[in-house]
Amino acid sequence: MTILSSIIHLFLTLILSPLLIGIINRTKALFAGRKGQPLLQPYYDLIKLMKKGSVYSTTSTWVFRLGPVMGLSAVMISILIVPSGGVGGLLSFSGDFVFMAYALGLTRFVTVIAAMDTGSPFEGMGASREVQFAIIAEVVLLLGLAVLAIGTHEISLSGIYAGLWTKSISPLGPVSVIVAFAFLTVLLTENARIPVDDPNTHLELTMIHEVMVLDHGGVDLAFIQYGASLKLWLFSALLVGIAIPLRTGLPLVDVIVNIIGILAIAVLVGIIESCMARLKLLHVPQMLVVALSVTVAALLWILR
Amino acid sequence: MSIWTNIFILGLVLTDFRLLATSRLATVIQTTVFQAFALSAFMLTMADRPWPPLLIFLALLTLMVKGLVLPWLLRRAMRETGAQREIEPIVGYSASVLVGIVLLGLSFLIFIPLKTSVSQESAFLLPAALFTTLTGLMIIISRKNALTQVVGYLVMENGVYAFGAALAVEEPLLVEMGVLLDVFVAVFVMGITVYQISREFDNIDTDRLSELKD
Amino acid sequence: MIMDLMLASLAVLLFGSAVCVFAGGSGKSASLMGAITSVTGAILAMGAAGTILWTGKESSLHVPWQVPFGSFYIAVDPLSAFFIITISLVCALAAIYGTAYMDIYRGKKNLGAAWCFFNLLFASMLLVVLSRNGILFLIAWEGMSLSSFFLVMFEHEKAEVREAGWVYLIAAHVGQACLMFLFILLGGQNASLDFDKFTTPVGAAAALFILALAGFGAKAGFVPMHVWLPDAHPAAPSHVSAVMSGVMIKTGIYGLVRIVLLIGAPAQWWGWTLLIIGAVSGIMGVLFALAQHDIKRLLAYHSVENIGIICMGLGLWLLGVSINNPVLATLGLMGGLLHVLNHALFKSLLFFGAGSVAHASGTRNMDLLGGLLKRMPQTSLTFAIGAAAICGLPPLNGFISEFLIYLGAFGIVAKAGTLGSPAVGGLIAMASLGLIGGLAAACFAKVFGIVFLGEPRSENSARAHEVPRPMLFAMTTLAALCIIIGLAGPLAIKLVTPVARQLIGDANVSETSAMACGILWKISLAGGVLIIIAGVFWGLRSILLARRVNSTGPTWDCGYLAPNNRMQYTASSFAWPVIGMFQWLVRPKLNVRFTKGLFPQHAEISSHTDDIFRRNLFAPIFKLISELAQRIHRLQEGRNQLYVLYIAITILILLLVKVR
Amino acid sequence: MLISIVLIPLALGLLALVIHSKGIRRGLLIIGAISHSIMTAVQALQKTHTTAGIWIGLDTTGLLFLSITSALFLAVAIYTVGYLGRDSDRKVMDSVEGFLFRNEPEAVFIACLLLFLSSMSMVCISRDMGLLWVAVEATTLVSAPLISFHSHHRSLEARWKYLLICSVGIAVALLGNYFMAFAGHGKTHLNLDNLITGAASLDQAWLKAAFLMLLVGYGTKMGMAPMHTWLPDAHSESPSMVSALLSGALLNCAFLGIFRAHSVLSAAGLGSFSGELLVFFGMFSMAIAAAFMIRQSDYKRMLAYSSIEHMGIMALGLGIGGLAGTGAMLHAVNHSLTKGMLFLVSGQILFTYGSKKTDDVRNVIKTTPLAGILWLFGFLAITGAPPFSPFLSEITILKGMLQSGRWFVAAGYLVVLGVIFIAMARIVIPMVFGLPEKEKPFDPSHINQREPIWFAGPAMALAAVILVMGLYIPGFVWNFFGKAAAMTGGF
Repeated sequence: MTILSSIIHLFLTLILSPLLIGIINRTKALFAGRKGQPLLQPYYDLIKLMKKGSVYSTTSTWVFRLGPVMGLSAVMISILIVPSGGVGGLLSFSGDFVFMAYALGLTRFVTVIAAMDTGSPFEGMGASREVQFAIIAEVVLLLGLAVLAIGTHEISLSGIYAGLWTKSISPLGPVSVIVAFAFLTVLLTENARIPVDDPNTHLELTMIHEVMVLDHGGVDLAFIQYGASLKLWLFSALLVGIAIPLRTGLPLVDVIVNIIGILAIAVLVGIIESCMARLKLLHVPQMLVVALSVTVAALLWILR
Repeated sequence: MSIWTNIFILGLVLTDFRLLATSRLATVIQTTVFQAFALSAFMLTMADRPWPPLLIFLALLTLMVKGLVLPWLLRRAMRETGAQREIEPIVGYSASVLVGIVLLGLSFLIFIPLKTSVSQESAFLLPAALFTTLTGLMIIISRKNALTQVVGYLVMENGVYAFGAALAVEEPLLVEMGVLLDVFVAVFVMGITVYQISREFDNIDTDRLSELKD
Repeated sequence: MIMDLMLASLAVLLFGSAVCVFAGGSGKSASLMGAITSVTGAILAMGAAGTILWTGKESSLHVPWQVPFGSFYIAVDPLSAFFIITISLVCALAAIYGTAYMDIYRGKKNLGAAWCFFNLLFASMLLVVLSRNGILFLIAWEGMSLSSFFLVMFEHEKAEVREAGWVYLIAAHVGQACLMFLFILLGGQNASLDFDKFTTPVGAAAALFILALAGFGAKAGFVPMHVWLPDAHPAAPSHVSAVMSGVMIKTGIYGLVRIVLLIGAPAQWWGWTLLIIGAVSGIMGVLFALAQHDIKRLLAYHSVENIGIICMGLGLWLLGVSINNPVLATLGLMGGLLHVLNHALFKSLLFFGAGSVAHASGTRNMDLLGGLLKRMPQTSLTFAIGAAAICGLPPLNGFISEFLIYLGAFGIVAKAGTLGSPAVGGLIAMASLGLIGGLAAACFAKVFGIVFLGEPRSENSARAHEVPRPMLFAMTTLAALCIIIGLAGPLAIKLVTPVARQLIGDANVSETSAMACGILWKISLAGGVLIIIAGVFWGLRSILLARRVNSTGPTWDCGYLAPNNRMQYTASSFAWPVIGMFQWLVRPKLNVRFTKGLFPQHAEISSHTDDIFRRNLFAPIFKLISELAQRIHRLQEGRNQLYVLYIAITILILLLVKVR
Repeated sequence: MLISIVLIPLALGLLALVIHSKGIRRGLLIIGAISHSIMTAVQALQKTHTTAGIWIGLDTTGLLFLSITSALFLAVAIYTVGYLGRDSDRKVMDSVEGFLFRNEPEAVFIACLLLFLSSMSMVCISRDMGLLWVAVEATTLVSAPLISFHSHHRSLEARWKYLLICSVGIAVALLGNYFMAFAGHGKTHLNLDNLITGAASLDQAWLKAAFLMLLVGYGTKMGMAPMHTWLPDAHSESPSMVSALLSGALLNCAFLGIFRAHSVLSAAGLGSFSGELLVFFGMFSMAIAAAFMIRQSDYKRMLAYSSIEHMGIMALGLGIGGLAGTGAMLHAVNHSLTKGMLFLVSGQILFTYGSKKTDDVRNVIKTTPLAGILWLFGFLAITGAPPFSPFLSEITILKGMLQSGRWFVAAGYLVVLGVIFIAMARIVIPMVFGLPEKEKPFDPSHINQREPIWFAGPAMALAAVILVMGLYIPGFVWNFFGKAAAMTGGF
């Protein structure tokens, strides 16, 4: 039953993840008083992109072509690990979140070098910023998971999330709130959302993620965008697991609750994007350091 | 006997002060002759009569080497190098005498813990000998004329020899004579060196001899 | 049998070094002889060591040797065997690489001497891990230092090389002095300095540990004793850099482990010390690496980083042993040791790559390179694998060893505890590893992106060409090994399990090892799946593109019409934001000349990062000592009078004070 | 006959003064060296040690120092013959200031060398403190002319300083002898065996005073700080082979004097008193030497300060005693041979580059490869790097220290050794490697010529010995050192 739920969850993840982007855009449109694009627009985009041919820079090499493929594959591997609330991921072992973090690191690495393969100064700039922010975000993620590990005495992601309801961390306790905040920060950073990055900006000099994929087109871009939506789903799932620690014991119910939660996170992101302006680039590290500090505070709290 | 010993020892101390106080090279050399006399005299005064012939021989030898040959050598060197007077000394003459007094005091101080059965004749012998040694060092330290420094060495050697003289009765005399020979050769070699220096530098001011340094 | 093989290996190497001296100063024969003997020696040594690791037994040889306190006492146990394999593997490949690499120096340099020292370096490293006698160890240790010193001085006409050699020699010797002290303390009242006769004097364990830390740390490159490393490693020819960075500094790790074993039961603070040193070395190493412009210097700093990671693993080991937590101990030790092997593999691969780049382009300054991937495809591919491996990215070998350390750290963290408990140690290890991982990824994105991708930034890289076959062979082999270990983690664990069994000596090792194996199988599975998914997507992409119009054109220039190669992002600009975040630690210097006037002629900006430990710690100490010495020099001011005064004062003082 | 070991060089030396033929004179030098070596070997092979009355005799310690002297002299003699053949009579250009000077007469030089050997042998075989003193003084007097063989104002200055300071020192040592006589109430002969067997009856206060004076006196000659001041000047200005002898043989002789005094005090139960003083002065010498080696601009002076350092090490080892004492004896051998080789090499470098300034010397490894390699190896050896023999002696001394629980002394010893290594590396490495930094006109004919065999032979022989001794010290040799370090008078 559990495994079946896991498979269902995986299946739903693969299908539903582009929807998150749609929801975010719709929410933003709502806030802006526009009608906005269809909820399924990201799917249309993906299909359209798949049908396109390619234009490659003469500077670029196999690195540029391999980047999106590897990036997407690594995200997919990470998805296998992520639990859905109390329902474990398909792949689960002690320390699996380290593997997940590093697989995401692989995604970032190949995206960055693919960007640098074009020789474009703008893409180099974006790559530079991407790695800069990721450095702290990764530590925040790991420390946040350490807090949860301490609380649950588990060292696999599925174990941790399964244990969140029954074990010592009370869902309303200060620690989980802090970790949730930290994870939200990581989510916004890793997925290039406002206030870290504005996916809709039109000035290359201010972009981070978007500028890295300036030269990508066609099926490559489709891979990248699909990968991005999966990554958003992944972080949302991590967040929801803490924020809604509902463990009914009925795996399917858990999965569904969790998915609803993830969609709610998308709305939340949309609201944040509507309410906040993008931070100055120089201030992004400060925000991350704040997240890091509160995580360390949470650690101290729990270690006491 | 004891009186005579003390008189000669006092003479030794007084000559030391004279050495410290004088600026003329000729006077300095002359004073060493007095020292040689004092040395060989109290060497005899300390032994019981009749004096052993070997001791007499040693006393005479001392007088000859330290009182005759070496002064002659030094005077000769003085003439050759044309250095009559001490150049501006590093420590002035009156200051030297004052330092001398301090050194004399220290010499007495040093021998407080050192008691000996030898030469009980004079409580002054050992401090005086040490004082002479220190005077020699003082002369080397405070004077700039290379020849004066050689004399300083000789004086120092006299002081050391005075200790030996105190022991001369028992110590194998052969070594005493070896010592004497060595002093003679040392002064001789130094004299040659001073002579060569005066040829090379046209004078024997040791300020010129301070090129090698770090 | 085992010892016969080892002796044969040493003999072949020494014979090789002797032959090389006489094989003609410039000829190909020196290279050939040197490489053949190195490879033969390596095969013999690996055969012996492999048997030991397989059987888990120990083999030794004790021959009396007429030297005070000395004996020719060598032995191979699993710990030695593991290091022998690492050393031999890298040295053999370096020798093969060197045959082609040294060609450019033919006729200009005495290659015979270089190969002689290379073989000596190899032999002395083997002897270091073999020897079980203090004197023999010290001689081997010095042989290692000196032969590598001569290799560092290979291009001694360059001033910076001479400076590097000097600093290296000093560091080596300071370490050696600590080791002398250490061994003799351990020797106690014994007439022999054989390891098995060592006893820890009562109450001296702490001093011994600190001495070992200083002595071996200077070789391994623990911060702040790493200052020689970023100078010396780049100065040597690249295959030597690979050996130095890949395995020679690991002898420091070996020594530390060996001595800790000999001292006896570790105290808890030893583990903490190693952990903190490891964390600091790791973070500082990678930060400084990020700030470098010279590719080999950058790699050298990465060695400091990786030594830090290894050191953290060892720290967890000692912590685990001292709190009687065999799981933590085993995982820390296995992770640390496996990282020794892994780092040896990818670091020598990267140094080979850097050497090839320098060989092909004539420069090591990354801001002058670019676009090499098209000109040196195979080098680039292997370099990319090495770069990903050193960042610890799955599914490559770097991840496996770092993962073991993570696993140990998280294991102890999840056990919870209070502040000051070992859980904090786990947290430190974990957080530092995370930070190091991110920084390393940034750094290698920079190296690979700037050097191999984009367009050439200067004539040097535009003219570059692929390197000769022996060099490619060495690099490809290493890259393949990186992938194999990455995908077959459980097999790699088998290499270090006998060592862990020897060191921790507990049935728990097998249990933990089996547990780790199980997890690593899943990681291998994930890695395999990753590759399969990637294959599927690549296929999908090919199918989709096959039916479409595929064209090429210039890079999208965002509307600017006259881009040129010099407008590409540079290594310095890529790294600057990260460096900026940590400038309170790294203290980079920015040299800016802004434009002036209505018609600006010239503007420039450049960055430069000194090693702060060198600048703010060692340089002031050296200056202080030097100034003090200059002051003392005045004592010898030339006048005899003063000199005699010294004598007189000495006499007076002694007589007045000492006669009582 | 034991005394022949003194008399034959003496006779040959006097003969050299009167012989006119250059060839025969130089032959005399070689004959002297070889015959001395043979006689020493014969003495060494005799199972029973010789005594000849109360004055002379050869104990293990004496034999050790005699052997060192003999071996080094042989190497130096061969070098000297070649050296004199190269520039004995021609006018030589001074390397520092560029004026021409003439060397002193070769006859005097060779005679003094042989007399020097004779007097040093006398030091080694004397069994009487008085005779020992006479012999040490004699070494000063006959070696003085050697220092100013290159007869110019700097060498004269060095000779003057050497003479004056050493004479003062020796006078102080004489004082020490007399004090020792006083300790025996004026009734004990200063014969060593007498002193040691009757040590219990000696007056302790006087004995202490005697030791102080002997320490200062022979310490001056040995180059112990702060009485070392003559040493760098004399070593840097004298011809290289003379420096080698001064450093490798003469300093040892003075050390032997201190050793004898120390053994008397040990026998009298004052071993810790004299030992502590030796430790203090040893450390002090090492520290002072280290300070002067930092940024030393003259490489011969650097070697001279290194000698001071090593004398300090030997004093330290002797002071600690036990195993460290054995180490000190071993170190005497190692230091002499290594330093002798280094001075010979420095002579070759000086000849090639015409400068004693380290800054003028670059890339020796290319210009004169053998000298370059030996210079580098010598540097490593003298700073105690394995596998050269000084390493073994230094580590023996260290072990001796730690076995007697002197942790802080050991730590200080290692720190100073470290500083010295750094300082010397700073000087030696740029000399051996690299390219000339500034153009200095020097005689191009000197460059790229093959190193002459009379240089290569002795230097390489010495290097081979220190390498072999670094890897192999047979048990009986080791016992020999242990015996030599014994405080019992050595028989």
